[in-house]
Amino acid sequence: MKVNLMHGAGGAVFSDLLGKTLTKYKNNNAGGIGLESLDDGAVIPFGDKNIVFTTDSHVVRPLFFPGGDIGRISVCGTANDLSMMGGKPIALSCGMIIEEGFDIDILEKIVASMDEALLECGASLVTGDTKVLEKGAIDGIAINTAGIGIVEKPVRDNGLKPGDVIIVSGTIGDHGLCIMTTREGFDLGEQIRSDVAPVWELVKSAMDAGEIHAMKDPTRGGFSNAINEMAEKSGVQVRINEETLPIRNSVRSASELLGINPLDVANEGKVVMGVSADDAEAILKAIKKNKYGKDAAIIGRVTEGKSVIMETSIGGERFIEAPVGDPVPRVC
Amino acid sequence: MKVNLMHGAGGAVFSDLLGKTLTKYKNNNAGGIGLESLDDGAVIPFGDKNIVFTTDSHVVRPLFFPGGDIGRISVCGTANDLSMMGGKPIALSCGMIIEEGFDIDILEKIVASMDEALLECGASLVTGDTKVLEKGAIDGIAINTAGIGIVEKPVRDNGLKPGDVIIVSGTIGDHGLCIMTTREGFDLGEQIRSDVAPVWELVKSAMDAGEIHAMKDPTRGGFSNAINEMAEKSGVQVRINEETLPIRNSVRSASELLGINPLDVANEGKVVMGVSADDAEAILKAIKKNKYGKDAAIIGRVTEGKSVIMETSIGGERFIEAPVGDPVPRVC
Amino acid sequence: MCIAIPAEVLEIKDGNIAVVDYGDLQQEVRIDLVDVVVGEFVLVHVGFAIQKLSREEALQTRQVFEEVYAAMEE
Amino acid sequence: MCIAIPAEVLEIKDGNIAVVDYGDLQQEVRIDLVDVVVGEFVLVHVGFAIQKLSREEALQTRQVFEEVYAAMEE
Amino acid sequence: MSGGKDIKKALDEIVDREYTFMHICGTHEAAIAKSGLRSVLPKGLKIVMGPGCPVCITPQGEIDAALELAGKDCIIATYGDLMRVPGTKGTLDSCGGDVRVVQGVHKAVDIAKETEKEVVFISVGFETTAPTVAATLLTNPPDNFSILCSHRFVPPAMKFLLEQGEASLDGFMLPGHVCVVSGYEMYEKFAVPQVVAGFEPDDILLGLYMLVKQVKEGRAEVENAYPRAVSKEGNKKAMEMLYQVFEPCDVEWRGFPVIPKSGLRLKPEFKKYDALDKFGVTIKHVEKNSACICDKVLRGIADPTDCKLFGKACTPQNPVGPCMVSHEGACRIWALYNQKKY
Amino acid sequence: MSGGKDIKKALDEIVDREYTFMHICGTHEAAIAKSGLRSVLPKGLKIVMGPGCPVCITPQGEIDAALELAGKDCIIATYGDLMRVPGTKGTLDSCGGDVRVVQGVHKAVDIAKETEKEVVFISVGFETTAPTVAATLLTNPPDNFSILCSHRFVPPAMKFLLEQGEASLDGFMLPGHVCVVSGYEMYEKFAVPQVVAGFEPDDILLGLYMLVKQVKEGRAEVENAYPRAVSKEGNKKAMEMLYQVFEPCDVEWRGFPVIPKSGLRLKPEFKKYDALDKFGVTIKHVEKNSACICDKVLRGIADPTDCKLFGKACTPQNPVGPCMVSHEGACRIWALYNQKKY
Ligand code: SF4
Ligand code: SF4
Ligand SMILES: [Mg+2]
Ligand SMILES: [Mg+2]
Ligand SMILES: [Mg+2]
Ligand SMILES: [Mg+2]
Ligand SMILES: [Mg+2]
Ligand SMILES: [Mg+2]
Ligand SMILES: [Mg+2]
Ligand SMILES: [Mg+2]
Ligand SMILES: [Mg+2]
Ligand SMILES: [Mg+2]
Repeated sequence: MKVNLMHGAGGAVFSDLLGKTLTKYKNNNAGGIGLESLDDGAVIPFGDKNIVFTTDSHVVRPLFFPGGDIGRISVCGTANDLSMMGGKPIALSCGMIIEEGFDIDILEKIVASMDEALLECGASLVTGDTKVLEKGAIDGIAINTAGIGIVEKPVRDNGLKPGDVIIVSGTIGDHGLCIMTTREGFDLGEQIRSDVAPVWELVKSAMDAGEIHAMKDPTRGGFSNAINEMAEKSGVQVRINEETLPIRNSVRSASELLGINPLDVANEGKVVMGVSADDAEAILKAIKKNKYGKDAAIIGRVTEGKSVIMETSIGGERFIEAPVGDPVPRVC
Repeated sequence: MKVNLMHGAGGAVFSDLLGKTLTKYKNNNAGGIGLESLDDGAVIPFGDKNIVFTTDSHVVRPLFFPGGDIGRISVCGTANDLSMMGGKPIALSCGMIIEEGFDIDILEKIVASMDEALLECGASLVTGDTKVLEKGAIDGIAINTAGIGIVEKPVRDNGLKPGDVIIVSGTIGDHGLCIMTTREGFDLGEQIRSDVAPVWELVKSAMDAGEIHAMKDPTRGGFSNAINEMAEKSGVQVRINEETLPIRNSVRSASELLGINPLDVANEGKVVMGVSADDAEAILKAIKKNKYGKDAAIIGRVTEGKSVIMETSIGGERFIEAPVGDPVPRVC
Repeated sequence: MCIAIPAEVLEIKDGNIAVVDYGDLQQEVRIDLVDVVVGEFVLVHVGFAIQKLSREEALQTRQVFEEVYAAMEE
Repeated sequence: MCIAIPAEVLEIKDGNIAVVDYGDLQQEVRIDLVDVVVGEFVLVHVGFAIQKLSREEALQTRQVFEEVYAAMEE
Repeated sequence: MSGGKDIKKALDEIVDREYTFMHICGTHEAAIAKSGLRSVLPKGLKIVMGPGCPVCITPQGEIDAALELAGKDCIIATYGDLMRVPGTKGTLDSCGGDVRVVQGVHKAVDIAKETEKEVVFISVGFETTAPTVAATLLTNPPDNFSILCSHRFVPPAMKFLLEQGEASLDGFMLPGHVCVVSGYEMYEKFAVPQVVAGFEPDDILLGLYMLVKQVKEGRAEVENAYPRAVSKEGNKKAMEMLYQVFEPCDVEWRGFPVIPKSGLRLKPEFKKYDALDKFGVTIKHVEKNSACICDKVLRGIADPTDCKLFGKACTPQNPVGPCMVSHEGACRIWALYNQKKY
Repeated sequence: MSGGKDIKKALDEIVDREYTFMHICGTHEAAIAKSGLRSVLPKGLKIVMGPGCPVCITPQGEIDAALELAGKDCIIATYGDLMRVPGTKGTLDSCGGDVRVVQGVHKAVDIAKETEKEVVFISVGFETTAPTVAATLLTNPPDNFSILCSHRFVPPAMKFLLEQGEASLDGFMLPGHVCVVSGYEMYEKFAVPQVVAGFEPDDILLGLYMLVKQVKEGRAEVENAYPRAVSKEGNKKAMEMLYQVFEPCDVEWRGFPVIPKSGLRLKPEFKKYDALDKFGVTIKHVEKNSACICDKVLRGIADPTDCKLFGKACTPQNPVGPCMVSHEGACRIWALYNQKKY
């Protein structure tokens, strides 16, 4: 069997590959939360605290897009996974694989953007590695970052409880639709901007305001993928109210134009969390104070059962499923 | 200006690129040893201990070669960098970038090999990420690992002192010549085997036996590159005695056949260290007890001055320089 | 088939091109297939306006709908 | 130019091929350019034996060398 | 959307027995799935999908031709929909060639203007889409541009379906956006209840209501529930352009035999834009060689769950037939939205 | 290696004034650099490098031809040495084509047997190497195999050097492995002191000793310090094969004008293996357009440090001229091994 593009798009197909191959490590846990959990990061007990540890490779195209670039994503992507575990981002590593002939000016811009994002995260890039491959062996550049954070009490993605309320920290689909419209030549300019941003401060204020039972960033596979993973791992049903989903008008228009479900595409500066109903308003208020949380909303609730259900605006119901493969713009 | 293959080969050319671009981070240090040091890893103080943190991307071709494979290298490469800082490897992350169409059977073999190496290292792979790129966007597979280790007193690569003795933990050039002869169709079969191995146990026994002033693994750019970096960062001269360099007969023959200096190619299971002359014999003895240290030898000494000098067998002298670009087999 | 969405014509350019607005989102589309002026509504499919919509109907889809519905209820 | 290294012929195969040993390293080389038998020494360049070396001279390069040297010293 | 709730109530009241209607438009299917519309229908009322997705009905031989062109160092421009449809030897997405997703044919021409390579646009679509291609070819694209012409007309397929008589249908929901362009006069020859419907959930509910009403009243005509966009005569300018460039031809549909006059081919004056001619590629008929019953699903005589492969060998992850590939394919939609129990 | 120390002593004793000898073999230069041999020579004794590295003396036009072939969808097989030599538009290493490093011409033929693509072997080298190519072409390689023929003979270049008279040399160290094949009879016509030497440090020291001795004794003949491999007549079988396949021709060397009879071309019977013919590529003369003085360095009339670019615009990292590219190029070796002070 061969790896195909679907395998890389998260969701059910990736789980197949993962389950069969990429989680076959017996040495997969250093004492806390390990690879077996497939959470946003691992947790390693260290003295009276915990180290959070995570990694992501970044291959976004185009390298620069409205609202961000591969450098900003490389830093935020990893810092946000640390944050999803409740961890304060401390230090990042950076492994770059670069194609021969790559423009050093562009590399400089990427580095500058990473540095700016690091400053915003309050983290440092402390160790790195660079490989240059011959022309054709890689398309431009790929950036891996790994990150270390510190947390006292980790937050998991599997802690949803019936009665919990689902909060999303802002509008859905911005990054994915920005990338797609930029990449496919829809000539929409800066009208749709990526939301790529570090969310640690937002997460911290939410944690300070109440009890967060589960948390995940809706990156690849989008909200659909994140909420399904959370529901499945927690053994609960999640019911989402279509009319409460925060989606920018421009993003909604673009999603209709491209025939793409905005819930299925990546966000790079958002959090989906399940919180106790009692704390929901306080947490929402705290999040809304953050500059990346202005559009936060309560969008659903957790019940007994399984699956994720969308309660549609005509009073119908349908499943929200993790997307199969990366969405492709379509006309029919 | 464009990135070229030389930039990826370590040594002086890479330093140019590094110095100008890839070290331009202001946020480069989390309180201990950071990116600015360009040591084998970073050090972050944590309570009364230190976290060591490092990363490497692995793109070795062929994926499987006599003595090892990309999986084993991915684990050992990072675990060894942790060891070079004196750190015990604890946990690794793994970011795979895979080309669509890659064989899942091969992926399984790579994973199994990583797992075996992890067991030998005493470390765990606790977090991962996988990206699948469309055909042609990457050549097969690239594996990034980052690693976390723990150390009380870090060992640097810049601590050589005049009077120190240089020890190498075993034969030089095995991995590089194995790869080169395998790749270029010299049909030498299993006659030359990579030395890829985790060296933590060896390093630990050396640290227990005496004082190690500086340590580095002679990976890309080979012994020539490692010893030059150590000398330059330490502000000393190193004098190597050609006749004491441990080089396997088969490797020497291959190096003549290919017109390649065995000191210029990568080792993946070796350590170069500078130790106080008083401890040298005890450390050497300790290293020789380890299964990866049988061919260890004292090969030189540290003096005032700069550069690395080879004292040749005819009584001459020449510089040992960091190689420029990856060596290419040649006939003239 | 086929995805087509309503948009308002904001500007007519040379070469059968109009700038339209889908709702906080503007794009240039081809108007080879329709005769429109600024302010009119069109249905856009694969980057082409394929038909005009009357302004009222487009703005008040629901209202038209409910009229039909009301007629039915009789 | 040109890199060429001595090797001992271990085996002769069909098609002008010999297995040679460079010193703990064996390889198949082409012997189109020389007439050799097993046990002889050859100089190998770009995968071809380009000349025979006498066994004694090859085994004892130093010795031959020192003879020449001694002759000079007279 | 108060209208929707009222219509729902009206529907609940009017439906008194089992009714099955077929829509023949993928966009209808997508809207139905997205809004969870089937979950609000009164018991007995069923809406099934016909051959309305251009991806599903494009025969494998045409995909193979596209793949063959991709192997000839051409830039292939295509709607995203076609990227993952399996041909005999893989998909456009993973063929390794230079395949680019475009919004429309004019963007493919833009690519051709910027390159010296050959650019081939995979030109699929019904009446809605064909005029955009015609309009573009009438503006004199560069010589390195051509199209793989795979257009199809809806009415001949509907005629074929009706003549088969296999599916026991009470009527048809006509494709709104096809009718925007073609109008609906040509459907009046079919002696079955038909309603042209739009794509909001309310539009579809209204269409269903009008269909049930027509059946109950014993009528068999074409009604229009989408008057804000559709008129009887359609977009005459667009249809004229279409016939300036294309002429009808007999063509195979996936799941159907050759249907007379159901395809479009380039007229002689525009033959220079025909990629098949230009590159000497021919379309071969590929016999289906698996247990896939897409053909029956497309003809409305089987549900996806009737297929032995459904959910087993054939999943959205590893699709066997085009109905599992297309976003609007009945099998895929059933697998994603209708199957899981909760 | 006790011999070396004794010879050193003997050399120290015999050298009484300034002597400059030229070797014309890159492998000599590499051995000298690797062993730090210059650091043990007595004051006054100097060994300089002549046009002995096939990489350095291959004109830019021939590299350009190789790059042109790489752009024609051919598999290029080459010795690693050539990978980084700059042509007008880049190097083989970074041209993006399918360029493979092989140990020898027979491995390039092996590649051709396994593929349907055209395989072009970039065939450089002196008398040592050309017979291996001849032997291979005599074994009937497949039709998709051809060579870019860039071979050269040493004696005509030496003749040219001597006729120029620019370099004030006391004698030549003859290239041991060239003489292994060609013997050294043809060098006897040159009225200068010459010694054939091997490649161990001791061999080279011995060669130098014999050269000084010859000069001091007022002789000008060819002596052999490498008798374990070299005989006066060389490898007759190899030279016969060479002349079966190739014939001498006039050719340009980098840093030199066209030197009569200094190149090899394929005889008519073997023209079908000529890549230039096969692909309609011609070799163009490229005027040097920089301050690079490689030509003078190669002729022994300038040291690398005489070049304005040396160590500044021209470094091993960013080579301008071939003498900085080749592992055996004088400029590179000086930059790496001779320059840094300690
Ligand atoms: S489930 Fe798959 S195999 Fe079966 S009819 Fe549908 S597409 Fe064809
Ligand atoms: S230093 Fe560079 S530019 Fe100058 S002669 Fe040497 S190769 Fe040419
Ligand atoms: Mg995450
Ligand atoms: Mg992430
Ligand atoms: Mg590294
Ligand atoms: Mg979490
Ligand atoms: Mg290291
Ligand atoms: Mg390493
Ligand atoms: Mg990830
Ligand atoms: Mg260190
Ligand atoms: Mg592609
Ligand atoms: Mg290459």
